[in-house]
Amino acid sequence: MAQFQDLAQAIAENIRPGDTVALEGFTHLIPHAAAHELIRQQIGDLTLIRMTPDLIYDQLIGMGLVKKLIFSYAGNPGVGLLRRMRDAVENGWPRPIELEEHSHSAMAQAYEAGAAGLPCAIFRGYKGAGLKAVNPNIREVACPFTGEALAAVPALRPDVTVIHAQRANRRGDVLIEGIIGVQKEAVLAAKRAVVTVEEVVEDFADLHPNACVLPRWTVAGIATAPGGANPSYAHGYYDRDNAAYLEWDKIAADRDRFLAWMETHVLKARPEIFQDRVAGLRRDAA
Amino acid sequence: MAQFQDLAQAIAENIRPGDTVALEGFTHLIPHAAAHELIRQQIGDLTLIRMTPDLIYDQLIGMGLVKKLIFSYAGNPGVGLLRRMRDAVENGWPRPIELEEHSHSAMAQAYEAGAAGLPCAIFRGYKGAGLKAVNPNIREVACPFTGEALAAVPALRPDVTVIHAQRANRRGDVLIEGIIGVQKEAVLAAKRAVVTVEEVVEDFADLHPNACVLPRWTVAGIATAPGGANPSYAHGYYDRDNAAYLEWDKIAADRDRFLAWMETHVLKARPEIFQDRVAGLRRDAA
Amino acid sequence: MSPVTPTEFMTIAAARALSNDDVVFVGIGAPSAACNLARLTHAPDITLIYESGTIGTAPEVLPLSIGDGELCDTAVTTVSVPEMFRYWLQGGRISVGFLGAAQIDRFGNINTTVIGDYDTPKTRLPGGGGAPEIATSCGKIFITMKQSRRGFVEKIDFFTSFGHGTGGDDRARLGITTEGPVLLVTDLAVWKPDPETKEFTVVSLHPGVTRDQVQETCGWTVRYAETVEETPPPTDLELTTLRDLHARTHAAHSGARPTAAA
Amino acid sequence: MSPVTPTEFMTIAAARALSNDDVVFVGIGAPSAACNLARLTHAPDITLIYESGTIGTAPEVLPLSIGDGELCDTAVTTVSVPEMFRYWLQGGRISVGFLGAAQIDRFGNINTTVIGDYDTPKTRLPGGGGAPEIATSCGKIFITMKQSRRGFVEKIDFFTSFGHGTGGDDRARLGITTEGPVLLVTDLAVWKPDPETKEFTVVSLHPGVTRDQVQETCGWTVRYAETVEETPPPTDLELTTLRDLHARTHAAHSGARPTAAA
Repeated sequence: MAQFQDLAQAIAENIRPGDTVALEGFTHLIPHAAAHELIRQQIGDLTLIRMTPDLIYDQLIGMGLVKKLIFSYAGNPGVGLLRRMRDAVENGWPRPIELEEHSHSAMAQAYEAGAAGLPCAIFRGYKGAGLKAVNPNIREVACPFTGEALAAVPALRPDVTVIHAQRANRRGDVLIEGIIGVQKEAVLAAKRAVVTVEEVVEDFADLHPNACVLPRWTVAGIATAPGGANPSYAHGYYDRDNAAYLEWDKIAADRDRFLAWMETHVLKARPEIFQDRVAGLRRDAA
Repeated sequence: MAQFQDLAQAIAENIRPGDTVALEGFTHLIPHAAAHELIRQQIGDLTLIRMTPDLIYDQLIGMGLVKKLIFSYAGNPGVGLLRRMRDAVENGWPRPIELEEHSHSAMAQAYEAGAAGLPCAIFRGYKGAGLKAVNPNIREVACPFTGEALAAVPALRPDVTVIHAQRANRRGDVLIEGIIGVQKEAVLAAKRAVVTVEEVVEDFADLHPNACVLPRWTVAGIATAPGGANPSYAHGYYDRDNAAYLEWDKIAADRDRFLAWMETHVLKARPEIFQDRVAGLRRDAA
Repeated sequence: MSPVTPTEFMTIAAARALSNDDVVFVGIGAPSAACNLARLTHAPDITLIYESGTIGTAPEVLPLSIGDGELCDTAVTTVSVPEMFRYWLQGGRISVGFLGAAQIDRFGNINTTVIGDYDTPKTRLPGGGGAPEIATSCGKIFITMKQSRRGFVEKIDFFTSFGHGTGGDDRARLGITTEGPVLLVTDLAVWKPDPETKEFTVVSLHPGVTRDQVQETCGWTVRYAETVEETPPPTDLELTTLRDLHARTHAAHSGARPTAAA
Repeated sequence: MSPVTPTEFMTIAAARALSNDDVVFVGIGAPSAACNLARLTHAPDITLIYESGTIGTAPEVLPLSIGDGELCDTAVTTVSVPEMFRYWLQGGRISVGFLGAAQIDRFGNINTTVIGDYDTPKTRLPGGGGAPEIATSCGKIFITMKQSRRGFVEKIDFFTSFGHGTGGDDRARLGITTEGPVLLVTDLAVWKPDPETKEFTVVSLHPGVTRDQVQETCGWTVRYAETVEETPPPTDLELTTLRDLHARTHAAHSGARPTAAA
């Protein structure tokens, strides 16, 4: 049952060293504030899962907290490569990292299978693809009716899923809207879920009946973190900070510059700074 | 690409004798007007698919148009049995009917597999259940990671799916809201889809971004049929006519009474009568 | 107040077994009266899920079908039916599944499919609907049903859904990890499975009910728990709440407009 | 107007291959400029789908990522990512998939995974994202990419997504029923697969481009179709529309507020 907590407490109580953690968000609603709190608490030896590991995973990897990454596209979307991840893969800095690589379709369906309580996802995919040769977690199953060979991957079942959402109501139900990505599946597939929200409201009056709502009993901890998705965005609250994504390419290009940035903007910072960062990105800010 | 047609034309152009047809709707938005048009056009030898065959399938079966039924719960919801279907199964009147029976979970996942372009659905189900012994389309697959035996059923791929929806816009996109059932899956799993709607509006301005919308290129024919779900209901338009469901139990109890009712209310009727039937059931009618 | 009817007693006794933290799957034909009575009395925060996709619903009147409009109007959210069966039921998110039956045996196996042979049935019943997977995916199963020789049988005609099979560890041997039927509430008694054999045994008799009455309405030789108690009678609050609920429901379904309609 | 750049030429030539009835899957790194140019010129009813779940989107500026807010704001509907990959891509609802590449071979096989060995790569690239299934599930595949010896290689380092394999009926032999790569538009030429061998052959050269230039920027021996035409130059409308789109995009992404923001 959802507990309202502050962010530090929600992270400390739910994520332990060595856990398998999914901080999800498909471009939209990426839980930056929660990831930074995870870095401040130096919770390490993590296996991270995410379809599109971008800046926050680059940061977690660059800070040496990640043992293994399960992913399908590791890039700074629309900008280029993830330079801290590259450094870990190519040079083992600051530590070597194990990779389990899939396609988007496989990851999406593996989260779906996790949410659906299944041990594996079965789908039409990976035909002629090279990943089959390098990832032993890609196997085949024959359709018992047609004989067709279908691809199979294990269901994703994180210990903890962390997401950012627009809002919770006072009972603890959570609303996600706009580009909803795989967040519902990632939460339902996980043993525990931590949610940061832009705000807590009295109720969800007049909400569309089919909007994406996670009932309070699917969530462990809820922390209010206004602006907590920045430089990603929260539909209806503030825009994506595209300039920050372009800037990250330069910051991450150099180990020292990266470490200095992390020291200033993460290690010595507090969750409250996110609110200031998005002030100029709100639609009503002009 | 969606064509706006009148109901008779939409049915005549899309449904042929011998087709496999799903007229879907889970209690809500059941396409009664379309089913009655199908009966008037006497399109027979049909294989009907539906999770919850209720009044309209009782009527189609009682009129002798159905060769086979694929289903998971054949009842008058909250009232009792389907007496015309019982008569066909128990006494072969007006013709014998072949049954392929599943659980709800199997049917829902089989539609889902159809929409997802897969040959079969694989799920955790039917453990200890008797249907496995009487339905050769229930098989098993071993998870290639855990070895667990999972149930498998063939994907449902109707020739035609028929649904009733709240509205279309002028481009032909279709909106379904409230209890959305398996309609999206049934439409995407089908070769062709016919949709009846309460009304056609200019556009879907201010619609919630995650509402259930079928883009115009997933639908073959759209016909306006106000009240077309009655005695089922259309969320936001009119209520369920529970009294009519209770009444059906009496009508269907007797072959002659059934035939007389069909003659008056279906064979000699026109789609326009549905609008009158729901007049007293609209929320603003009081 | 008029005397408590056996059906009222059954509904109230079943409602008491539900708690505030339960997430209950209310399948077709299941006693949604009991679930909603619990919500309106001792378990206001209970989560009721109908297989039509409505999660956390709180109807003012009892739905006639499992997909009445008010279930959606009052729900926390309404999802598609495939999602309901995949993420919520199969995903293991439901603590209690409620089932009814046409036939039941001493091990809580249930038949709602056919009376007689499957291919040439004496009576074709509606079928299982959600029951086969409700019976195996929910944390535990509650069953409510009126006792009769026709319904409480030595051997059911069809295994629509699996209870405890032939007893003992039959569920575990099929790879089922959930508890299965843990409670059977009838118009005469409350039954629970024996911890070892898993056969349903009477743990309490409703006030005034005799052991003879229980046996006369049951097709197998009834066993009793070591201590058999008297089921506590309904409180005034329980009975008034249930009767008000039924009165509102009757008015709504007979064609009168729901009072909550705006 | 300033002269057409090679990149502009490539985008415009690719846009022309799209039609009003197409349903296009615009994957990560794919030329959404070409797709949106088609929409803003000759194919106003084209359906653009981004893998973030936005169906039928019509952005005013080009998204930086595949999940920018404007894609959702202007979409017919926005679905979850699992639904996008299951119902829409795998379900066979997409007519054209658009892919880019770090490396490509003569049969349209693509690498965006690693340069060098997979386990000890010289360069770790982002990976395939949606590409492995885009390549096999969409009706046909269009590829746009600038020519270079580094990118147009005899042998790709990793098979991120399958094109025509080693040519001929390789796709069919793997059970793939879709057409695969049917068009490759570069900054120098338009290529289409030979009907028999499936090797990409040049069917038209952009104005002023020589065969030597094409060969110098390609790691295999270039083959030409029997008739090689000159790619028709951009029209004023195409060029103006593309440049306006880029200007709006640049202004929005450099920190200025989107003009459409209300």
